[in-house]
Amino acid sequence: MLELKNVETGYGHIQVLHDVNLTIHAGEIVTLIGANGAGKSTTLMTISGIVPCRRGQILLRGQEIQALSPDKIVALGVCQVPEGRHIFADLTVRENLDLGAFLRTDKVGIKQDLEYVYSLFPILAERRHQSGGTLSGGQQQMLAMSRALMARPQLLLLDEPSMGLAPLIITQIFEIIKAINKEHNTTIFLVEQNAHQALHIADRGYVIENGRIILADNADKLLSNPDVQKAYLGI
Amino acid sequence: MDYFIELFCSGLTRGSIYALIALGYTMVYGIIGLINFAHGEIYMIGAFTSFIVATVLSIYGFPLAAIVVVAGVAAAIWSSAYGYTVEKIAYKPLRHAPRLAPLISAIGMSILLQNYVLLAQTSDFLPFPELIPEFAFMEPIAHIIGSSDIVILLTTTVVMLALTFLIKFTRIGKAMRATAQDRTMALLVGINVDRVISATFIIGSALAAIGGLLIASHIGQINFAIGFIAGIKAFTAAVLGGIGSIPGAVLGSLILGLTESFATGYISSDYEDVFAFSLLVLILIFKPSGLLGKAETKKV
Amino acid sequence: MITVKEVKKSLLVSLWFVFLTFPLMVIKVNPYERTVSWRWSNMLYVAIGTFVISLLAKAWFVRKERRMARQQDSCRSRTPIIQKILQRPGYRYPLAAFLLGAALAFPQLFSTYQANIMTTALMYIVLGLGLNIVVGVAGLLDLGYVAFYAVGAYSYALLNLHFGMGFWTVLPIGGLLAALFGVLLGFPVLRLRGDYLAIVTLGFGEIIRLILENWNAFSKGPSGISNISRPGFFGMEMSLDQAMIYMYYLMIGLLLVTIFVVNRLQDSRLGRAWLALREDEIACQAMGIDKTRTKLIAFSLGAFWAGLIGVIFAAKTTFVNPASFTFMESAIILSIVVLGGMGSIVGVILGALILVLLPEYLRALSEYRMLAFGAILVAMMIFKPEGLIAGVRRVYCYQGRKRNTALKNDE
Amino acid sequence: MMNKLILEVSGLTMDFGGIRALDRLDLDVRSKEIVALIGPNGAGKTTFFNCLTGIYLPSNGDIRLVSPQTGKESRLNGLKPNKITEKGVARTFQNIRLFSQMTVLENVMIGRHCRTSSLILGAIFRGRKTRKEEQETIDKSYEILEKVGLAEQANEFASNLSYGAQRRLEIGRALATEPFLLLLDEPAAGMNPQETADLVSLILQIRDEDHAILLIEHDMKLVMTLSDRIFVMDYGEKIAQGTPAEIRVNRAVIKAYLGEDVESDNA
Amino acid sequence: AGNTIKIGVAGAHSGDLASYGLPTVNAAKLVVDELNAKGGVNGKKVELLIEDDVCKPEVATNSATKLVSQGVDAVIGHICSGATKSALPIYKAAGVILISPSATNPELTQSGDYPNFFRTIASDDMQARAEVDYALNVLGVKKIAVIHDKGDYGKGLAEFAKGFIEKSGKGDVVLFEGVTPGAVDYSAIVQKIRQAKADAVIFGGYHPEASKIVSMMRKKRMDTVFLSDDGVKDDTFIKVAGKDAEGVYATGPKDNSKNPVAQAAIAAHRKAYNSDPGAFFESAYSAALAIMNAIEKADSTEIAAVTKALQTETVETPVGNIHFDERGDAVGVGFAMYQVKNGQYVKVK
Ligand SMILES: Nc1ncnc2c1ncn2[C@@H]1O[C@H](COP(=O)(O)OP(=O)(O)OP(=O)(O)O)[C@@H](O)[C@H]1O
Ligand SMILES: Nc1ncnc2c1ncn2[C@@H]1O[C@H](COP(=O)(O)OP(=O)(O)OP(=O)(O)O)[C@@H](O)[C@H]1O
Ligand SMILES: [Mg+2]
Ligand SMILES: [Mg+2]
Repeated sequence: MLELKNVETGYGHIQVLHDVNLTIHAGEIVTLIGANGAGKSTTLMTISGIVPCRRGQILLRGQEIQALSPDKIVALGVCQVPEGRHIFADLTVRENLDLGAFLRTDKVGIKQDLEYVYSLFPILAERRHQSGGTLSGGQQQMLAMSRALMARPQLLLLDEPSMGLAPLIITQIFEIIKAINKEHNTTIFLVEQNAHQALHIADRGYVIENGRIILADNADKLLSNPDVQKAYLGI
Repeated sequence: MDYFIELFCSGLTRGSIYALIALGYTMVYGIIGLINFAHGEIYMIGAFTSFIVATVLSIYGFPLAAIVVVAGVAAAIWSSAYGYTVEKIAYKPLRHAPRLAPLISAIGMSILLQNYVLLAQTSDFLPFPELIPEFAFMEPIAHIIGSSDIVILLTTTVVMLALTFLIKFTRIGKAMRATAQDRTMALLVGINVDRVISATFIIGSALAAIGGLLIASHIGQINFAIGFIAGIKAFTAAVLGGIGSIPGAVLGSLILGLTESFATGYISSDYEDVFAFSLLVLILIFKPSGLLGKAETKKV
Repeated sequence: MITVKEVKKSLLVSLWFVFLTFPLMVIKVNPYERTVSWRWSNMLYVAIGTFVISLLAKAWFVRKERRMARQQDSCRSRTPIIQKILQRPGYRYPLAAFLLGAALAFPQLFSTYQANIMTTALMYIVLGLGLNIVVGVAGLLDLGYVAFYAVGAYSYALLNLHFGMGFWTVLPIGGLLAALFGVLLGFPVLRLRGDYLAIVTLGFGEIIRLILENWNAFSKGPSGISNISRPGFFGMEMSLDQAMIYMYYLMIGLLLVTIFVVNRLQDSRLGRAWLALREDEIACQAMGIDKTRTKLIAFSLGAFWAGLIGVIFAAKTTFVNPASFTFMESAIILSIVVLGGMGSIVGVILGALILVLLPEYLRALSEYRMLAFGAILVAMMIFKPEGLIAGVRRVYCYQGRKRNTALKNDE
Repeated sequence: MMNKLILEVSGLTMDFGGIRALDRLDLDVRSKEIVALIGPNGAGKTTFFNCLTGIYLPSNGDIRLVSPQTGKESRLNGLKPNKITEKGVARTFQNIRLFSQMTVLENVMIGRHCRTSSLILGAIFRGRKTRKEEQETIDKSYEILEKVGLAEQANEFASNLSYGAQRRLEIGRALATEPFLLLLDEPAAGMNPQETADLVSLILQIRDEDHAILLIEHDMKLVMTLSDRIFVMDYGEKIAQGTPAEIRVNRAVIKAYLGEDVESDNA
Repeated sequence: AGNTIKIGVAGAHSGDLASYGLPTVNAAKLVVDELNAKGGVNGKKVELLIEDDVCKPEVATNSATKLVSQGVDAVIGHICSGATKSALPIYKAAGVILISPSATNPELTQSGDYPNFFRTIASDDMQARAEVDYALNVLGVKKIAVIHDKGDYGKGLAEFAKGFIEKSGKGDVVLFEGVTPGAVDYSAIVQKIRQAKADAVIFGGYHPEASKIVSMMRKKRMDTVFLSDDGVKDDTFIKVAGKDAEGVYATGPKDNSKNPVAQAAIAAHRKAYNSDPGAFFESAYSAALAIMNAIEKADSTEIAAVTKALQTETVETPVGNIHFDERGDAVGVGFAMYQVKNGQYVKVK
């Protein structure tokens, strides 16, 4: 589905990603783990076209997308829940959700999906007229997730979806991720600090360090890899 | 009482004039957070373009109705084109620059455009053709309100309603609000931010052009420097109403216009601007985000 | 290095400008005689001019990108040469000494006229440094700075007129009065956020000017106050030339004091608080910084300098009227700060020299002067958005640690 | 061991329009104690911090602070944030709010602001007192940086730090204000296990230096190992209170917050 | 000094007031070219040094210093009163005579502060006097609204007019106010004029505001008499205000169209620049003639000698046969009242 070939990016004078190669097959859950500042978020932003790709290729279903503008990439079915949630603070919850479906035109489908996300997170239905900026951190995370789902993505990029959430909700979020993957057959690329749980639900995983992919393997193999255990699982 | 009504009407006219310009300010500010000092110049260019087109057409003997329509459309087209170009040249490259850089670039643009029109045309005042005729049925109240005042009032009302509808309910309106809030996220939900910003400039500039045409024909003369004062006043009005808010811009403009009118009528025109600016200071002290502006969401 | 694609693009740009400038550049109507003249030749000039400019701009951006790429490969961030020089004490002091020497010798080397122009430039430098405290360091966008300048100028003009008070007496009074005005205005409005503050200060600037213009009994209105005395020097009689040169040295002196003070302020507890306030007010408050008070200090300090220069302005022109204190003046001073590089003293000095001397030397362009000025302002911002010189962050050294390590070694 | 009471909150209520974010909340903190505040997302924990530090004005209720050194008692309601900090309460933020364009050291030096006093004249003339004060500020700030493990990066821009380091810097900056009560809002969010472990020892060290700590956190492992007492909130109300052992088995807490399998997941 | 006589020409040559300053440059060039063609003054060539002051006081001091440092012998200019006031002390200290074609502020001559100042235009108070006399004595109006544009020139004039009306006892000032130049709409002030039931408006200021106010008054169906000054006695006013301009009175320099010197000067301008001369051309031409004549008669550029020559030697100029009184005002120039009739200013009795 998605393939990164020798991708290099950076900000200004700093190069962040070095020669990154990644493959994600349709229907998979793939996770990317790594320390703070390793370049995980940057990888996602590069895929979405926000951070320009300096060298290398990004292929979506075989089509080169690294030169496309972000809105074109979204139109191809790649959605992201960015780090820091990026809620439209002055818009209501409902309006935030509508914006998620910005590129869609099927009114019926949008309505169905709205019901769907409200059923996933009832608190959002309750707060639909509250402005997004005043939600609590966890509520915002739910809203950000829902907004991405409203676009019916084929490839969903999740940047630390469990950050700042209560334990109960974390469990729930990971279940929802699994559910989306199963029910809607959405391919998921998951960036997580919570490596433990991420690897539990993922099919495969990559480990990134200082902007370089240093490990790539099946999720359960990574779970039992002693280096990974030591560095990312706290065992 | 008559005197009061007279002053009220002239205040309304003045306020509506400000409103047409203030709307453009507010839209641009709302979306890229920039005080677009060149907006007054866009309005001036609108007035000039309509002056040129109207005069040419009247020289070639076109009927008045055709002149009004063509001049209006031409003014809107060219003003929008200028607005679009100014954004591309002076603001777009500065999207990621420090906050004040675009402000200075806007001031530079304002100086540049003024002098461009001065050199391309003339420094003299020019008589603007009377495009809005005095209607016969208005004769009994002509001393209170003229037909151009009525046209200005109507236009402002219609424009405000249309704009509010556009922002609240249309796709592009939603895209504008999203872009205003968080540009990165707007990109991530698939909004073409560049196009939305351009659209904002185009709409705002077209409004300014319509304002230019109406005001110039109301006052009867134009020159290259008319944009500056009108621009400052309109901006004040936009802030008064709560910058970023469409109804706020109109409300602020009307209040400003009425204040100036009553201050002139009952106190002294020497200090009309002092009253206007003092009112601004007072209102902002008690409502720091303007009359209809959203209070800053302070979630920590 | 210029490809066909770029040429094509430039062609499109030039076509667009032909369209854009068509009504204003090509048509000229004479509404009195009812004639229209079509100036087609202008169209050609526009086409050629924009084509060339567009190509040049493209080339510049291409070069910039290449340079960035190259630097990235070498993995080294590049500091401008001036900055490098400034950071090295070995160069810094000789350079400063040289500049000071040149400044002192200037009136001897050039005509009084040149010295006079330089005095104006020096005044703007100090104004810029004053506003820099407010805008550059504390991050308060003040569009009505000229109001305080007017307060200073008029306090000297009026005190001199009515009470015959001398320059040296009024100099501090003017500064303090302006600072007082700063406090009076700042107190209610400083809690406004960014651009609201900007418009309120702009309004305040206009209010001051309008009052000066309309209140004849107080300020003599638009006709202004003339025959203001020039500064004295221990009662010495001076010819005009001497007076001007004296003025020049006085400004040099004031500039040195200003640089010294501003530099120290920036490097102090207060300066740090200003910088922090510029970034995050809530975090600042949580760190125990009194937001209002700290802002007020910045605001009134900026006003103080404007007041000082106001007094000097009145003494230099010997005439003041409200027309000298328009919004444009505030805009120019603000441009000096932003253009030079916010928060940087050297930047402000460069910015002021450019913006004040530029119009003087653009005189050759006669009627195109202001057009060029506007264009240069835009171009400088596009090509150097952070300003000419960015502020340099001081590196603090830690004495305690050396002591600690020394102790450890002893043990 | 019954330490001195330093913070006593009673009946604290906070309304936002129609939403009641805090509902008659009672809470107390004693000196040298680590107290955790937990609860589902949107329970009102951050709002509680904001009321405590003067960023929000509570609609109702009482916040009383007693200084352990002087024993002086004061009411915090309605005080400005900076006054509260001066009284000895410092905080970190859930969304990092560092001065990102300033250096690491300067960030900490800002924290010293309320414990120093030089003003304009001091800055200009730089008398002996000012110089001494300034040097002290630098030295103390360095000490704090060493404590939080950032001395090496002292002259880097705060924005160039890694996420975990930024969190630690926030704590350091708060410590610089010499608080006796430190409020930490999700200090471990976004940290990996290694960094979390470092954080735990840092917090313990701070506690041992006579600071009381009030902590919001979703990382149960950290909460359970660190805290002396735990308060649990839901919908603005306190639903439970007790030692970690008590909370772990509290039915209401498990239902509202922990979920059944908390042990296994946060292994 | 040296073999040439250096004459400075200072005024607004760029910016929005350029149209008032540039005609002076043309006038000076014409006079000097003609002189030089005839062999100069007392055998010395005359050289012009032209400086732009954009009508700003602070810039004017710079241009003045520049001229002085270049060693000028006399200066024609400055154009605006404010700029003139700030520049005068510099010329005074350098012993340079200034002769202005357009600075009308009364203080310049009446205060006695500027012995080196002369002008070929009547001062504002004379003009105000003419307006008031005409309104009270010829038109016989009683209630007068005095309006101005808050500017140096307009407000000064308005204040004199107000003073004269009050002193005369023949009429009342029912309104005295300033309008903001460039405002988008003047209906409020016009309503106020109506409310004050004024028979006449005396306006001090320039033509753009005058035409806006007149048009607005006519739009509001008011036929109040409108009197103004030489800032309005400009054909542009009639062109811009159109039919609303009919009947408006304005004072202006005495009609010189029959004066052969004026005719020759205008003809020379047409020949040289292929266009009609602009504002203050005639008084600038006169100023140039007067100063050159004085230097020639004094056979020196010493200030005392030239001053004496200016005061004693009468010279034929486009504005009449003039010399200067001891304060510096030209004797022999005067004002006349004009009225717009059929789209043209016509002198009235
Ligand atoms: N906008 C930016 N400008 C400059 N540098 C940046 C920017 N964003 C990130 N960086 C740098 O790029 C590097 C990688 O950052 P990135 O955010 O991708 O890390 P991450 O793996 O997502 O870390 P985290 O777990 O903290 O989210 C870091 O060194 C960071 O400092
Ligand atoms: N300024 C505000 N205006 C309106 N509602 C607010 C505001 N601040 C907070 N709230 C509401 O108060 C409630 C509590 O929010 P708070 O941020 O305190 O939650 P929290 O317990 O910190 O949650 P989390 O663990 O997710 O950070 C939420 O429902 C939120 O929407
Ligand atoms: Mg990240
Ligand atoms: Mg929270």
